[in-house]
Amino acid sequence: MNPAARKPVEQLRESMRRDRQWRFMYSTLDLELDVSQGVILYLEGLHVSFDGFKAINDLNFYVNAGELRCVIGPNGAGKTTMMDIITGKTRPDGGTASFGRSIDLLQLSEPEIAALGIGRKFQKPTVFESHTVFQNLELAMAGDKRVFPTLFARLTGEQRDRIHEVLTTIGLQELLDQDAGALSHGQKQWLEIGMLLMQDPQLLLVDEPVAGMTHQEMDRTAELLLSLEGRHSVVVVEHDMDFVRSIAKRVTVLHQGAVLAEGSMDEVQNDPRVIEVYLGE
Amino acid sequence: AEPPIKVGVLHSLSGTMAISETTLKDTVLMLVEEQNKKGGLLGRPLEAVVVDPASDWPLFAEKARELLTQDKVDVVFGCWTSVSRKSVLPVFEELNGLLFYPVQYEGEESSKNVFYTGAAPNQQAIPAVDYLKDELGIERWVLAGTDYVYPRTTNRILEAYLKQNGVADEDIMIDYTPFGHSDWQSIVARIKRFGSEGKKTAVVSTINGDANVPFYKELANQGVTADDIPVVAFSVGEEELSGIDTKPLVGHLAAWNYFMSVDDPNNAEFIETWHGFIKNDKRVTNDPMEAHKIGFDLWVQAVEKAGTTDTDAVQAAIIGLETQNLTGGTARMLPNHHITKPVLIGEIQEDGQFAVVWQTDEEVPGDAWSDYLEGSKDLIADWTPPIMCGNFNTVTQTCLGSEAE
Amino acid sequence: MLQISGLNQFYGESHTLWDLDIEITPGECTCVMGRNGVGKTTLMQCIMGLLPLRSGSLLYRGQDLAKLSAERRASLGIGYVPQGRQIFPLLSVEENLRIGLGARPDRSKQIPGYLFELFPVLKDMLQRRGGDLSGGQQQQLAIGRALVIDPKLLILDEPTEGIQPNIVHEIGDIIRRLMTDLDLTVILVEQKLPFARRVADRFVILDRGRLMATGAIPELTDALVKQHLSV
Amino acid sequence: MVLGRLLRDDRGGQAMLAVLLLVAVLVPILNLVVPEGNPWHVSTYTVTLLGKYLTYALLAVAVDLVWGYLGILSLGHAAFFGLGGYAMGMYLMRQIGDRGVYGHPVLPDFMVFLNWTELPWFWQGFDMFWFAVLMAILVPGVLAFVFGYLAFRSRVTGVYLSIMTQALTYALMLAFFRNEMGFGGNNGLTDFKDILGFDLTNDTTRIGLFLASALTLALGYLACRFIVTSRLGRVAVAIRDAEARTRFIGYRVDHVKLAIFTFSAMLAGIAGALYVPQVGIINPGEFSPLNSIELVIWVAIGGRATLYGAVIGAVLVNYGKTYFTGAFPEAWLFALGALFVLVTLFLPKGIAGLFSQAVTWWRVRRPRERTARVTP
Amino acid sequence: MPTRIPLHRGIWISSLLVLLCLFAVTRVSAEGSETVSFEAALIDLSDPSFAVKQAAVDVIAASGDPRAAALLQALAAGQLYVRDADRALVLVSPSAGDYRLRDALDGSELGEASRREVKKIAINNRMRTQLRTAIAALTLASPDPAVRLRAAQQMLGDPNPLVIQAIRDQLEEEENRQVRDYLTLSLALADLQDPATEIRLRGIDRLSGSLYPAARNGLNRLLSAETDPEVRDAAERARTHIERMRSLNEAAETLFFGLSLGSVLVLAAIGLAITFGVMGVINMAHGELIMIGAYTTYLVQQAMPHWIDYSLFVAIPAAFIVAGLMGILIERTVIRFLYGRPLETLLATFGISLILQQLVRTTISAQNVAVQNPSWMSGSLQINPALALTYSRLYILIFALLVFFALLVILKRTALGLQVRAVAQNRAMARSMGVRSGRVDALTFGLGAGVAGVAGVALSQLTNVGPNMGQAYIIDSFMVVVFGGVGNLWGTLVAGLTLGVANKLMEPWAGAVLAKILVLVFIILFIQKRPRGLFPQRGRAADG
Ligand SMILES: Nc1ncnc2c1ncn2[C@@H]1O[C@H](COP(=O)(O)OP(=O)(O)OP(=O)(O)O)[C@@H](O)[C@H]1O
Ligand SMILES: Nc1ncnc2c1ncn2[C@@H]1O[C@H](COP(=O)(O)OP(=O)(O)OP(=O)(O)O)[C@@H](O)[C@H]1O
Ligand SMILES: NC(N)=O
Ligand SMILES: [Mg+2]
Ligand SMILES: [Mg+2]
Repeated sequence: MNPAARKPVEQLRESMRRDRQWRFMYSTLDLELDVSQGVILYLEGLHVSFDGFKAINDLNFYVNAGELRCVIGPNGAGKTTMMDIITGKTRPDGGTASFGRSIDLLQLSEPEIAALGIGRKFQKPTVFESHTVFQNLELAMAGDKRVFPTLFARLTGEQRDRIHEVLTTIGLQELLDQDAGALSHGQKQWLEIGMLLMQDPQLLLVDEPVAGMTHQEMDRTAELLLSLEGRHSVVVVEHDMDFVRSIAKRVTVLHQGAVLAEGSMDEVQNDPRVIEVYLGE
Repeated sequence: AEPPIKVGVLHSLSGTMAISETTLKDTVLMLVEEQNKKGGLLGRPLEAVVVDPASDWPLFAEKARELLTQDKVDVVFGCWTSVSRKSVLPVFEELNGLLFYPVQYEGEESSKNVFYTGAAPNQQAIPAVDYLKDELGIERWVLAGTDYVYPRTTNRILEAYLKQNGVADEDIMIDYTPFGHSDWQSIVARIKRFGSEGKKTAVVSTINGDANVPFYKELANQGVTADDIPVVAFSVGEEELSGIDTKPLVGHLAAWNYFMSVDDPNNAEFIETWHGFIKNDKRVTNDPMEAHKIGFDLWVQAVEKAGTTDTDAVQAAIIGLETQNLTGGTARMLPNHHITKPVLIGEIQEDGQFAVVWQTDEEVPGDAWSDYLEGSKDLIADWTPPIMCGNFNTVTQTCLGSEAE
Repeated sequence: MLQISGLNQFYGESHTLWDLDIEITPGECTCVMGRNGVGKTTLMQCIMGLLPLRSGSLLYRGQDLAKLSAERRASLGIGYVPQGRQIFPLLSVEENLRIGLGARPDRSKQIPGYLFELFPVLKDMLQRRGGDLSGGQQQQLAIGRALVIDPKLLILDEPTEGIQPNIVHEIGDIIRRLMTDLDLTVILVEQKLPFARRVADRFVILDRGRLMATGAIPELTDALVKQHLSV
Repeated sequence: MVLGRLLRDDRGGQAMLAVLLLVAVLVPILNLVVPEGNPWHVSTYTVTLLGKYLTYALLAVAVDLVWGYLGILSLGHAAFFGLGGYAMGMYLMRQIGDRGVYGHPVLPDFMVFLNWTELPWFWQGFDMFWFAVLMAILVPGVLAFVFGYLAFRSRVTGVYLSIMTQALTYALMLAFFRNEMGFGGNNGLTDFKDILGFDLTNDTTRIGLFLASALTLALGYLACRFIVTSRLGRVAVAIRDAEARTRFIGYRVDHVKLAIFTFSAMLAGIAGALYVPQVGIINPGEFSPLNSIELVIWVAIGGRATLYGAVIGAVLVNYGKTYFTGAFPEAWLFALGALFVLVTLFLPKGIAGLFSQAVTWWRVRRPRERTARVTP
Repeated sequence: MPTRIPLHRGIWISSLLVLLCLFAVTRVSAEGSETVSFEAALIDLSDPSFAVKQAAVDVIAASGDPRAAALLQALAAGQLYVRDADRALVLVSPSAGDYRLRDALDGSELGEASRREVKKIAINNRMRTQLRTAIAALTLASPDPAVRLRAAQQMLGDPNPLVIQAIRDQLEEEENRQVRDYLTLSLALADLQDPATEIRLRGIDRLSGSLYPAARNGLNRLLSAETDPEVRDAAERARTHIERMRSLNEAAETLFFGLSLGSVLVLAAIGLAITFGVMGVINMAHGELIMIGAYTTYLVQQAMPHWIDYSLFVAIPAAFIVAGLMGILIERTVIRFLYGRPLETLLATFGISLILQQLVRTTISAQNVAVQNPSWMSGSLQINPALALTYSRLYILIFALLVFFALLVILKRTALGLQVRAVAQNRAMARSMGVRSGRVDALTFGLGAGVAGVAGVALSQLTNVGPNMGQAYIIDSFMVVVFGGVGNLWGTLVAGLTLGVANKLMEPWAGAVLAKILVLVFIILFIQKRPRGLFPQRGRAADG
């Protein structure tokens, strides 16, 4: 949804807020990520409804810096929608979302959010189909993404190495010159993960990374995500319990747009409510 | 055998103007064929070279150049609308070609290389207004036109003329519409209101081409009949009427220099030849066709007189030549490259023809520069020595502009 | 039920499926397995008629499918749940389901009620646009949609992808139940071994477009898995 | 060197530029040196025609840049072309000076005869060549910038954007038709005499304009190559294929679009400015929406997203038009229409596609022979 | 039609006519040809000079001869001819190539004659007015109320005292309400001229609230000369009242014009809303399909020249079928190879549009053709004297709505509608669900094309029919579909009507050209607010 579509009254109220920083008074590139409280993502009191259907309903969710967090929950619980909000794709009807203590995500556009260091892998893999695998990674690579720097950008040897490194990680080194459009479903999944790595974001949002992967590939993905822990914060959404088990420290269960349970894998797994709505016997 | 004399035909066969121009292409082909039946010209056969400028003005210039330099034609008959003529004019002047332009236009031009066989404003607009004023007692005027130079200029001339004749400002309504305008509801309603204020009102229409059909349909549907508010048109002839259901239009007027209905042996013969040529005796003839016929006759005579098709020789020879027009008078090529024409006012009949209701006593000489416009009233054109100039200022006695060098 | 023989397929110049000979036995569930990109989906699309074959034949109940269009195959009772769901995003859930009614042999104008028992979520969302559903909801819709045409042969390309665990489990049961209730034959593409083991009767393993192994599920040994399914 | 980088993997472009160079060298010689009557003589008519095609080619390259690479199907590029043309036309009008039919020292003829008494403000400065050229670039650029700024910011995309560009050019057409606008209404601007003091009817002037067109086309082509081979070019293609996704990896899609769209509009403006002195008239018909559609078709015929294909398409279709309107005046629309249909059906990648197919075929067939010859 | 004129009024009318006649005679005598008797006048009617004919008409009108009215009516209607052989006046009605003749004076049959044997008596504009006045005078007492109505209308505002007297007499007997209205109005107008203040006031009072232009003109005239402040005051008030009512009516009229223009846009666009909006084919040949519909109307009318009133009922299905089949042909031979490549449909269909245009030029003609309006499509529905809705526009507005709702039902309620939407969204998947996409495409494209053809029938009633007519609609049609929101039929309807009304609201003060430009600018700006049209597709699938 685009920001212009918000109701005028709300816009007005929003612009009258005392703590409001006017957009034109700062550039997003100057924003400082403040994780002094150890928390990198704050979602508080979020609400979203679509034609009256409450997809997100008073959601409070925090992610610590460097943490690997798993989010599970029934189909339609609002996991993807939550990611949409964080990345600026969907504007909530109410609530706040901030990156670190100070950066109000709700004021920023998608590219601004991406530039601040929030990367995302989509549930349905989307890659640039008429670019080669290599170019997909090149485009995703962190760096100055403004128009003129991009026009004159040249790959340095270092950057090239980095791309090859990622290619090896995602197992597509042989396909580096193939158009991404001709990849199979699973290969696209990998490529998307690779693009995420290239972005080198502070916070990774990974929506169902192992769907369509074999068990062994799943293990590789798990390894990969675990290796990111500490340096990056990661939020993983996945329905494959084996996978979740293999990586999870803390798990959040979403249900009907709100947090149903949160805790260690064991706690969550044995929570009767979670069993009822999600895990089954 | 002798190589043929080439006659270029520069009329749009596709695009918006094809509606009017294809007929003129056929007319020239017919004239060429007739001339060849008479044994050609200077003992040489005539050959028509047809190209399609596709109602695209830059293409007109390109095709003109192609005709003159690639096909090396000796004369060109062509163009319709001033913009097409303006587009080719520099080409004809540069390459010293000959163009016969057969359509009524706004005047304000006289080129050494162009012969204007259609009406200048003084051969169409002014007499028509005189007729309305004197014969029908019109006191209020709607000048409705398509927004381009011909209507603009004509209306400026008419406005000046009407005011000279004591018509008040509030009794003149001027309205311009885009090309191909098709929704006339509001305008007709306004005309109706304008005409319902107690004074006898008429519409002088310089509405062009396709826009006329919906205009007349709307007039009829809103109940504006010829006896309430007559419309006199300068661009609606037999050909245009053949595309309109004429029943509701009976009594509206047009001013031209020729009508198919005129009872004249030359005309009868022309029509018969046309029907034979086009193999369809429902096809009508119209004023620009006559203009081409006159232009062609004059050119043939000039070539015969000069003994060559050389441009300069033909230019010199043609001035002063006369030929019979199709309505019983004579057309004479004037030094300003315009010709003499009678002015006829016709009323639309149910069969799509015009009944002549008025005509000038004698032919009116075409005036290149209007006497009613500030910038041009002192200008004349004269392509005979010693003046040899298309825009000669009679006050300063100089030849202006490009010819000054 | 379906006999695939000598099947070759090309994407432009690239040879994707090589001389496949596979037999699908009626009333059974055959699971097609293989690493990413080996050609499983391509094979399914060939069976469905969405991709042209270079050579080979597909004998379905004695009839050669190769010359038939996809829509004819659907009305012969081949149902398809594609990988990636392929829901009609702007049609409502109900319309997504209705679209298959025309291919039913009995010409019924009603969406069979049992679907809503299988996937209650669909009943609540009948008027929502398909594209607005969550991933898992869409997957359920895709399965339901394929069932509407009352298929005899059901092709499921990774049907559990993105579905919550309890429903995955249920889908397994559903497949088995449908096979008995509706006399269905199933071709299943699946990466998850436990699920495959639970649901399928037979397996087929592909590697780089070639048939590597086939047999009854109990014969799917760890060695085979290690050789063909791990990276 | 830079050129090498720009043309690497661009066999079509190399060939196109080579042909262009050849033509640019040969045509002037064949026109000026070889006497008329000699079968090798190239007439001035042909020179002017070629010059016109080259300006169209430049315009087509500009369209291909935004359509082929950025995915913006602009149905309004004729507007930018026309504006560039008008800027040049205004300069040429001012050059006439007092040689107009009314002999007015300042006012163009149409103003005299529509009773204007002084030159409107927006005509000031156009007596200077540099100013006119600047305007020919800036006016389309600014228009594209403003239009693009609004549209891209609001994320108007796809057919919505196409139709809005069409509305833009349509509105301009209607506006320029209006005589009150001060651009000569339907008749437009004509009767030009000279440019930079050179007589426009002179053969050498025409050759000069032709060469200028060829040079500008080459430069424009290389500039576009520079963009599309840069990372920005790849971002553009990414936007074309998955706009939203591009945003999520941090590119300001609206800025990229705006920059390339504006550049393309300026290129179109330059093409227009070169076009007008060669055809001798600029009128509102140039803004006609159908023209914009036609030029998209040149690109499609040539082969979208190849740049050199745009050149081929523009030259080919326009040559076809020139030829057919002369050779089959009454049936040429059948030929042109059929050409469009057949190319779409049988050459989905346009003529450039045919070309690259031929190259692939050549490579597949030849390597053995070649290795045989190359290895000593 | 013999007219019975009661004696006492006959006298009045005769004297009125004598007066008119005196005027005429003086004019004619100035031109030297004295005309006196009815019989002599009859001979003069066939004179080529309009002046002589005019004089003859005056004499005939004033003659009091019972045959005069019928004779003059025939003359006005263009049925009066003169037989070359004996200079006899005959009434002519066409019959199979030849003419059937009747005696102009007694109506007796005179058999058939070829076209060459008789010559029409031409009249001009001035004579038409003269005839109308004369006929009005002769028929004010006609037993036929319609005739009386026409007469009363014609006499409206005539200041001639004799006319006024005739009106006054007729009013005493008149029973028809409408005729009475006119007569009363005439008298009220006459009152305004009266020297007596109270009569003038009475006149003003009667005129107040009348929407006839004559009423306002009468008041204006009065005000320009009136000195009595009381009368002035009353007249001012009456005039203001009238102006206010008239402007209300004008507003209603403008709204109607807008809706009507909008309905034309909707009709032109609605087929495109299917081929483009639903199927995604950028159909540049849409305009030519409209053209085909219009030409079908023309051909139908050619085939049934004597049944023009019914021709549209044949033309509508015929145009639907012809254009629809043409659409199917285009779809099967070209477009079906282009699905998934929407932009290339633009290229191919543009080529097709060129071919179709040229095809019409070569097979029919490059000129426009004349399509007639059935009588029921002509004229207007007079709501009140200041507000009339033209029938053609009214019917087309209704027709557009009918077509719209029919399509809506097809797309929303039938299997075809569902299938076409499914195919448009995901062809492969639709086929996997058993949708015969080839058939659906052909039918849908045929439907869109057929609707375009039907639009052509409607447009042929309003505007010209020629090879270029399609070009005039293509730009607007795309604009309407896109403005409304691609894929949304309601959007097309609302967008078309909105643009129509907006255009017509602006036209009076901006002029036709500027209004169009402003509408375009408005659309461009509006799209900034709603980047996907008035009724956008919403939800997850739509963004991206
Ligand atoms: N644009 C929309 N319009 C209507 N409903 C929507 C829209 N977007 C999401 N929803 C609904 O919101 C709910 C949450 O969807 P979301 O995609 O976030 O679920 P999820 O938790 O990601 O599920 P899954 O695990 O199946 O992917 C779903 O019921 C979905 O149908
Ligand atoms: N449209 C296409 N054009 C060219 N190559 C393709 C195309 N689609 C798939 N391929 C290639 O064909 C091979 C087989 O793809 P396919 O989608 O059948 O694999 P898959 O076995 O289904 O893999 P996954 O498990 O990832 O879904 C892959 O290597 C892929 O890159
Ligand atoms: N000059 C004209 N008639 O357009
Ligand atoms: Mg999800
Ligand atoms: Mg697959």
